[in-house]
Amino acid sequence: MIVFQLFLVLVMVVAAVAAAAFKDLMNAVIACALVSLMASIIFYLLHAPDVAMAEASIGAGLTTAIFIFAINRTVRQEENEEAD
Amino acid sequence: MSPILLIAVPLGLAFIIPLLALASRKLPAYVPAVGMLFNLVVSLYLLPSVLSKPIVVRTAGFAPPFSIHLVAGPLGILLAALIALVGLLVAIYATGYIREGSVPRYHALYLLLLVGATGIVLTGDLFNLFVFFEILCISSYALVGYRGDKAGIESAVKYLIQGAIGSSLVLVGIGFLYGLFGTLSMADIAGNIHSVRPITVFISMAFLVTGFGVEAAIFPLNAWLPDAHSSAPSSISAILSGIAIKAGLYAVARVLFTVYGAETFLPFILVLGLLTLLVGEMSAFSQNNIKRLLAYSSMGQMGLIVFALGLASAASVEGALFLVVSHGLAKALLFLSVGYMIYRTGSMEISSLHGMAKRMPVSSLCFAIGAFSLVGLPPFIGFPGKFMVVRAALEKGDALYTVLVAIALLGTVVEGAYFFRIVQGLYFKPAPEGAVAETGEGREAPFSALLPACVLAAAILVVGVCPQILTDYVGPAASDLLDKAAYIRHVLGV
Amino acid sequence: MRKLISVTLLLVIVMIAVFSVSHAMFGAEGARRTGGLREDGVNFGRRYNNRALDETGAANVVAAVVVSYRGFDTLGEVTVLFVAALGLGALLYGARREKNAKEREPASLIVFTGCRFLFPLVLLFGAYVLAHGHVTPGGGFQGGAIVASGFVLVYLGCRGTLPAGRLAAAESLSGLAFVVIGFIGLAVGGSFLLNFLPRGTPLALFSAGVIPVIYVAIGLKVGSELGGIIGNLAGEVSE
Amino acid sequence: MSFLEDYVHYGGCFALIMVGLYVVLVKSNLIKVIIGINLIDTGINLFLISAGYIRTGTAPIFSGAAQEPGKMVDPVPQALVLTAIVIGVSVLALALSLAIRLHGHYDTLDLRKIKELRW
Repeated sequence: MIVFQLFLVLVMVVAAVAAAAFKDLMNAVIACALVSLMASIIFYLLHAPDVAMAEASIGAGLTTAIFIFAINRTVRQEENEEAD
Repeated sequence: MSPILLIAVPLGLAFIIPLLALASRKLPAYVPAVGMLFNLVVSLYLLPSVLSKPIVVRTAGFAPPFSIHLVAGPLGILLAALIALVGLLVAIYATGYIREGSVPRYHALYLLLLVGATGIVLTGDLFNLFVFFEILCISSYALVGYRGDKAGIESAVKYLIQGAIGSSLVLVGIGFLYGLFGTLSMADIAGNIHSVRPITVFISMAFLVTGFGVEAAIFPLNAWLPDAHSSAPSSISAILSGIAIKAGLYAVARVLFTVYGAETFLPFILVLGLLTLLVGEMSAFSQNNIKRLLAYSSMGQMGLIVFALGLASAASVEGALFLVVSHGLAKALLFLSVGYMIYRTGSMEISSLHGMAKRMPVSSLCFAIGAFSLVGLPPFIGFPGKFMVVRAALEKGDALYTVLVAIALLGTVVEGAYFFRIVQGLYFKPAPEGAVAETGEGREAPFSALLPACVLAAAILVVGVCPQILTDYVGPAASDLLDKAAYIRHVLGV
Repeated sequence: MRKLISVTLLLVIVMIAVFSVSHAMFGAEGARRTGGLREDGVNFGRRYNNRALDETGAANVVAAVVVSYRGFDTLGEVTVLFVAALGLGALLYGARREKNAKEREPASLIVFTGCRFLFPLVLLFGAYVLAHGHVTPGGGFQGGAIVASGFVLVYLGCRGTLPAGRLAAAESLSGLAFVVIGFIGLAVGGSFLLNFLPRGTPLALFSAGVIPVIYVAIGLKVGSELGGIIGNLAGEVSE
Repeated sequence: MSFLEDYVHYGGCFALIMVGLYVVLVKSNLIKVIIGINLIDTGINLFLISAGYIRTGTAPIFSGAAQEPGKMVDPVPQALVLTAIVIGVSVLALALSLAIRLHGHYDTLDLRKIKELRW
């Protein structure tokens, strides 16, 4: 059980770092959805089924859709960072 | 007459606005005025009865602290009345001023902003405070960008990013508090606050004060303020400067004084207030854009109010509350009267306002009254407030406080300098070339704009001449904020 | 430089946070182990778990907390979503036309048919979730979000548009229903959002008094608002 | 092992909040910043739920068979998080609509290039 939880947390954190690192915003958004999905499973394991449902439908589902619509109407690539 | 009507009725009216918009284009514009008129009447009716004992309102039929409760004390009802008064006048102003964009949505958002502010000052539950805070913040992000021009959108983005981080910090603070105490009622937390190590409590306090401080524009957290207040439509600038930052400050003060009773933390607040004051006034002095100048001046005034709160004696808090009212009225008046000047000239440069007194005499007079009141000249409402703060600082009897209040007065001198410069420009400088020649430019603002401005100016004069009207209520309100034991006793009924 | 400052700042915050979580009495787990301070009379969670079934009749304690004990929060929170939907509409008001100019290619027949087949089922599932919030996990927000994801399906698959007028009407009416239920409570028992209907037997669909009614109103409101938000962002709402 | 079980969630949520804050502070693309805000929100939600968690507990739902109310996890943080999730989505949607308008004005989402007003 603890191993499973540890695994979920690790995946979540790695996905978050990936969301921060990706230059392609679409990839970053998908990584973000993965974070929400992992969070939702963790919520379920923490005995919060209501929150797990809400996070899965709103966090992982609708948020991603909203992001994708917005990216469609703007730009997809993050600009390169200059050294500062 | 339950104080919950102050929140629920305008909320219901705001929900109706989209339906009304389907039926008629003109009708939604009058809904905020109706709602705020209702609030003004109810809060003035409640004000005398809460002076002796606050009304604690339970929701869902469970006794506090086990459900959300409102605490309608003198402070809350006084601020609710202020919000309703300024909100009513600005709503009347906006019926004529807002023409472009999605007008019904503007009015619904505006009403909800005021609902959020009213909820903040009335609630007795920490998480409920957060929810109303979010209503206030989110509607102001949207309203700042309402016109959709470059500056508006950009400052709304800035405001949103900083505000979102601020509310995240608030939520973390609430999480820490709930983890420690297992309760969310402010009175309940306040009663148990000494049962855990001070350092643990301090951490949650740091989160909460930083988070609410973003909205209150206390010194290091105020980067958004000049942009947001200057880029918004003038009616919204009036509400943001007059009401929204006061609501943020109320949240900070309530958390500091009532929940934590943080006496040791107060000198820090004092210094922060002084810094805010100096930064605000100095930046205002060097501005050429009239709305940015007014925004920075708001920052300076907030600094003075925070300074007075930091002194934390009964007299100084009374002075601070007096300043809250006076600044709310005066700054709303300034933004309202300047709104149509900008609209007519199409420029926010101070130089374009020169000679305005000939073209728009009533607006200019109102501007002058507001400016003199902010500076603190005697017959206006700003004077008693500043006088009370200075007297309270001197009463402390410490040389240090005397020096600090002298620095604060220096800020006032700077403020006087730039306001006199503008008023002099309005009255004694010739109008810029070609301004008068254009057709229709010399017109005075319409009646829907002059009426609120004149009412505000009259209120400033009347309360300035006989401040007793206000001081009767400010005293109990100050003790409502300072007397933690009485607050807990009233809410929990022990 | 900016990175360095940020990282140092973040590390400091982490230290502070870890320090305060490691407090022996932190959280419900800490409370369980140390006892003390949080008897039934002090701690929210324990009291609600003990008495929610008797006081509200809802088998799902979270639903009882969301709708009854902290119902005022929920009203505020529905308002936040309302504010966001309004603000989004106001902000995108001028910008709506530009991207609509270029026609999108229609979806393939399979996607189109699939969406038309799935859409009613998604709505039905959403309705089920939002109506059973007081006995099983779920409720207004979750059900509303599922309904809204049905709208996403329509935008993506069927290339359909939703009439803004009807969405706005649904939003307004469900919001009003919430407030009116609150006022009925105020009129009947002197307390806003009072549970004035009979509690019924726990675990039945028609139990817990006013909770399922409010949850249906919340579900409709959340669904129509999220649907409107998505439509506005996708540029698919017809005015 | 018990230590790990107690603190693994707290570790995860603080890591999320830190990554999110880092993104908000360092990145200059507006949509990236909004992603950061979203990560912070998720982290905070996890933090709140962890605060109400009891290791030997059950979900706070009565289902048929008699359950001990004393063993249930704390329902209040769950209610708070339901509210917080919806608030997070609201802020996010508004931020994205602002991003769309900003892109319409400047044709870029790079905040460093948008200097009409001073930052």
